[in-house]
Amino acid sequence: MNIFIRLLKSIDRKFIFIITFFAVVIPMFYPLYLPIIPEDSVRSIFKKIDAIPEGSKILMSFDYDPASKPECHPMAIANLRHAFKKNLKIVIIQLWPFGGAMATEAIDELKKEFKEIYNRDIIYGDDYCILGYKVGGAILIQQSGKDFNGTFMEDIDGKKASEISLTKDVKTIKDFELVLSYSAGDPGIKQWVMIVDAQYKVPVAGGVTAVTAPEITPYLNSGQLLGLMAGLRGAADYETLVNKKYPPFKKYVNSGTSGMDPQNIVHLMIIIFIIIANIIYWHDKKMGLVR
Amino acid sequence: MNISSEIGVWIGAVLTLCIWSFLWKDNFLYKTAEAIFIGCSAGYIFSKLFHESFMAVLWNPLTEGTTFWGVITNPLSKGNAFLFIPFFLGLLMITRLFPGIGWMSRWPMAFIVGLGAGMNIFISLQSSVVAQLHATMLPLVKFHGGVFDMTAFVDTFNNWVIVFGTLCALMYFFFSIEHKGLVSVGARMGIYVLMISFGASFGATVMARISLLIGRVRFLKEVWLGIV
Amino acid sequence: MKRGIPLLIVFFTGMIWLTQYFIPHYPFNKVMNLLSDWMKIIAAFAMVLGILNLLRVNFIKISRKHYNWQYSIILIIALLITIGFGCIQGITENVDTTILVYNSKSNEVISSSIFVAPAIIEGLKNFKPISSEDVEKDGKKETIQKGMMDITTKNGKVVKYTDSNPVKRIIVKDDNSVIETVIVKTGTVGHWIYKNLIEHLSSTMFSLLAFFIASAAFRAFRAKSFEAMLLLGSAFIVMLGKVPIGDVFGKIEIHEKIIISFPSIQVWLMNYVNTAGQRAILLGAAIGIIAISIKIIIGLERTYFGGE
Amino acid sequence: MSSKRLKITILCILVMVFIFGSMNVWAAAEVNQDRRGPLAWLKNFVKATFNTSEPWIDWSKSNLFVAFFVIAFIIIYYIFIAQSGKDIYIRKIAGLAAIDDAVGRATEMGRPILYISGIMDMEDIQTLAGIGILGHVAQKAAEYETPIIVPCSRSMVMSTSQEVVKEAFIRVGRPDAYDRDSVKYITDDQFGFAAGVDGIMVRERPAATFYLGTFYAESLILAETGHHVGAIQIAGTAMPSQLPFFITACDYTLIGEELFAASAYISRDPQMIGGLIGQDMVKMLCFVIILIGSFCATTISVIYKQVPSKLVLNAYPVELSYGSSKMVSVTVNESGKTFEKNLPLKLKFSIPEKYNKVINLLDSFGKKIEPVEIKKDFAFYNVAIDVGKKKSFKEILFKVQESKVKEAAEFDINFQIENMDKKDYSVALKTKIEGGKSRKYSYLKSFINFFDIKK
Repeated sequence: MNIFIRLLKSIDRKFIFIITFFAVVIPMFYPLYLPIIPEDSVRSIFKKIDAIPEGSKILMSFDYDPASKPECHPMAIANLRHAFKKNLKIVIIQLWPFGGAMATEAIDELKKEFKEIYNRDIIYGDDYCILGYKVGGAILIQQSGKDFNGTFMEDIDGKKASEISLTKDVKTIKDFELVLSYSAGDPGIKQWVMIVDAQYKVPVAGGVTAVTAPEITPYLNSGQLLGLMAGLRGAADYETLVNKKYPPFKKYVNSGTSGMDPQNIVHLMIIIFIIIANIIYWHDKKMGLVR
Repeated sequence: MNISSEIGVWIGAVLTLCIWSFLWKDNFLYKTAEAIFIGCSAGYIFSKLFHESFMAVLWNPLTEGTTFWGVITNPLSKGNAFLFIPFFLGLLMITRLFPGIGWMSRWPMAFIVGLGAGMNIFISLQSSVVAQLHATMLPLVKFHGGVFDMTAFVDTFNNWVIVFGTLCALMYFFFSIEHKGLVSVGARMGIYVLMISFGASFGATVMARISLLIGRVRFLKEVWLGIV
Repeated sequence: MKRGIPLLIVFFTGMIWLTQYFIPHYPFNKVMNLLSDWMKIIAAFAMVLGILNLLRVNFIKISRKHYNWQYSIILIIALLITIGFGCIQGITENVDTTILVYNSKSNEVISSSIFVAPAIIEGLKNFKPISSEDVEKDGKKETIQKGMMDITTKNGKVVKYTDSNPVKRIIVKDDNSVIETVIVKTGTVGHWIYKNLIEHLSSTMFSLLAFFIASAAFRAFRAKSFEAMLLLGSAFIVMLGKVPIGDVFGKIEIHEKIIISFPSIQVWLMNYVNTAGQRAILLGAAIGIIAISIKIIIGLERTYFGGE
Repeated sequence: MSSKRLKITILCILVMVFIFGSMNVWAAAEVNQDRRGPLAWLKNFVKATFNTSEPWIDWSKSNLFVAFFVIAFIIIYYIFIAQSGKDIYIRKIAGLAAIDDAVGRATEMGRPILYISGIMDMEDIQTLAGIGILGHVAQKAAEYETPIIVPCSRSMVMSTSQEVVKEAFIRVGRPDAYDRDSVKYITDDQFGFAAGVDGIMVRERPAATFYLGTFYAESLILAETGHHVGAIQIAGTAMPSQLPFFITACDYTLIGEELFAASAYISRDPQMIGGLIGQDMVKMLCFVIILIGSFCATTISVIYKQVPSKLVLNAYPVELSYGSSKMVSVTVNESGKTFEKNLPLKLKFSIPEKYNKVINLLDSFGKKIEPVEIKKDFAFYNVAIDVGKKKSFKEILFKVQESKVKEAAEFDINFQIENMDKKDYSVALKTKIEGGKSRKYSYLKSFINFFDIKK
């Protein structure tokens, strides 16, 4: 017992630093995939996408830019994986200038994955299309409720939306089964909820950065928002759900899950250290070393 | 593995390692990085102030389209002669360097402090006093759909925590009232509320801090070493 | 003169700032910008004192060969280089976007222009418009689009868009002509120093907190008293509740609204107890700040004089 | 040049600058930039001063105005009361008692003291509080002949700190012992400063460190390094986000307001003590206001337990509990910028039919609006508002006769906005809701609403 305590007492800060460092670095090279139990708000998005019949259209709005990419990108990739696997037709719009660039980047990655796993090509115009950026925010959403193709007229290559096979028969936003928004601020998920869910009764879900999450949670509680992924944790939750149903995706980059590993380990580590510190303290107290 | 060939990335990576070496002990790597850091950042902020404050706000408006002598002799012609006041105050600031007239630097200092006082009053009043008071005025009995059920009970309980938690913690900050009797009990409870709050904040911050470290490791791994 | 005038200045600036809060009418609504500008100017002058002090302290160190004097040389060189380039060149980043059309066989430039014309863009795939504006050109209205594209460097490697990379894309057309978009970021030395030195150093310094927060927890969270126990307990719960591991311990659902699990207790602690504690601190501190500010304006608080 | 002549010269320059400046200042700010000179200036000045379209008083801030005067009165009153010289009780502040011990310990160990008064500039009140305590610590250090190191993050703080430390050395009669370079500027950069101070700490190994002022994320970097070198650490800040780190890593921490009380405590100056009592009285007032406010809210909650607890309007959650009201304003979002604009609008909206029976909708003139059609379960309304022409036109009143509402209700009112000038605007409307019964207990509501800061 005494040796054990003495061993614990010899822990100094350099030891803690080293452990912290490796706790962060090792999972980044060799992901551990520690258990993640997805939150209900994320589960409900998964259930919804899972329940949408094949070939239906969903709308994804990329409302973030490179600055908030670390948080929003993993969520978008996880959702896209699921949606492509389900053979849903995805129409992507952007309320932020760089949203389309982000979407292209995400889909380029997924194209590789699908080719390798399922030998399937994801084709622009058939499986997905990306409509161009327009200034307007909430007013665009408002207009798209009346005339979708009239609002988002062109795709990012300048092709008319009414000529793309995916979007040509979309009349209003009601033709979509679900709206997903990945938002880092305004305009973003808030506007989607306020207009699309309230006015057109199309379910809205999406992901937000950890910082904006408290602002959006009231909509979740009031049921206006179908589901919400908050920060890296939300992405990790969704990735877990996808990987459970479609294991092949496990071997690809799961930024959310791999980001959760160091978090899990360091948090656990700190907790263990706190327990050790208290064992030492109680021992010393019993021995009368501290008053 | 695809090691970066950009010199900027290399410098960034090496400096990152230099700073981390401080965790082991103070060494020449850290000292070098520290010297570079202080020198560059002080120089950068000086340049920033020079361009954004001195040139953009003072010098350019003062001299725009006219000669130096033009400004002196006819300040009303172009530019804003009122800018001579901050210019003058700024020069007074530099009198600190000369022991005899150093006291004159109190004038610009007084200007800054007075402005700060004026600003702080309303910022604090608005967001930290009146708004907080308003947010704390919560009903101590809540109903859910007209009845007092479990949901209403939970809401009520939470409101009690906020209202009385705030009041007790506020009691801890009474300086001129002796902590005796009820005040003593309240202040004690206040300390407990504060301690729980500090613990919670500490715990909540851990995640953000580790994310920072993850960000640095990602930079080294992905950008510098090129391991994706 | 030594004390009277500063007190007057403090009183007037403080009062003017207070008045403009309530009077949105001219001339008071102009005061805010004016005085903020003045403050910036004075701050710029004051910075000279700081730089001179930094130079002085380090020169003394070098000349007297104090312990670690070598690092003072590095510091001074870094400082002077940054100031020199920063003040002469500026510290901003200039972005020029040009389109280059050249023959891929002979490498002969056919034409180059600024990357705004819609006519050229039509031929480009994956062009992501950033903004569009209407411009009148020769009496004709024209929509000009500005945008960005993927980068492909000369050796054919696709480089992802990041802030510090030049953005390019090459498209080979049938007639051997190549259209290349080049967004050239001609950063100044000051900007380069900021991007490659200061930013990395800052975020690394910030990342040290991950280590320190761990060691601080180990050292300080000991149940020495009831208060320490509360501090420790709430930190413990919130730490577990924040990460997925906390879910592993399961949950007890008493009622729809009363769920006992680490994540839910964490949320409750943060939303209610933490709010109460922070609110009291904010209230107390704000009252202290207001009191001191009032004392400063009426001239009772004079610490800023730095002695009598 | 004698100092008197110098003073007069400088004064003359100042007066001249002031005269020149004041003649030009308002003219420069004017719209009419082409015309300069005294006459144009006078014309502009008169025109702008008597411009009647701008209000003279911002009534929306009246609550702040009242609050400011009450607080100012209480504090100044107690400052004057305290001057009468009564002995006043002040409770102990643990961290302050430790200051002297810490300085003493440093002396015993023959190691220096490190003092940081935050990383913000002179306009920050916490910095001033920190500098105030620096005077005391420097004096103690001068008495014990212990070296003191004061790294500063801002030039102005540096130059003031130099004065303060010098003054402290003069006060104890050893001006020769004052080393000007003990107060040094490091860099304005937050983490650059932290790096520099960390370096100083590990090399100079101070026996006592003081962190009193505004700190941000660098708090823990400093405090952990300070602990590592074995210093007694005393911290104090009013930043709620950084207090947890100081509490865990330092030996003593002044929490929030204690930092501001400290200088009064140290100086024992009756005026300062008076100010402290004034602060206590203001806190007492806040205490009472919160109690009264909660009482009002409770009463309203009990009376209105039948009222719909939540009314969702265009998905802005607007709480109807105790009939709180939110003013209507039309905010225009044009190409990313948000501002108020005069915008002719036509508004269409629908509400569920069953609620239509219990809600009276009034337009800005208080006239009742009737639904244009009732289709399926919805009642449709058309309202035209011209926001710009009249100020009173900024609101549409939704009057709720809650006596008929039997159960808690939650429903949407959907807005559709037609732009008459066909431009891309997004319009956000907030809506004022008034309960019929609420008027009866309006004084309860108005007490709470007084503290509502209208944005």
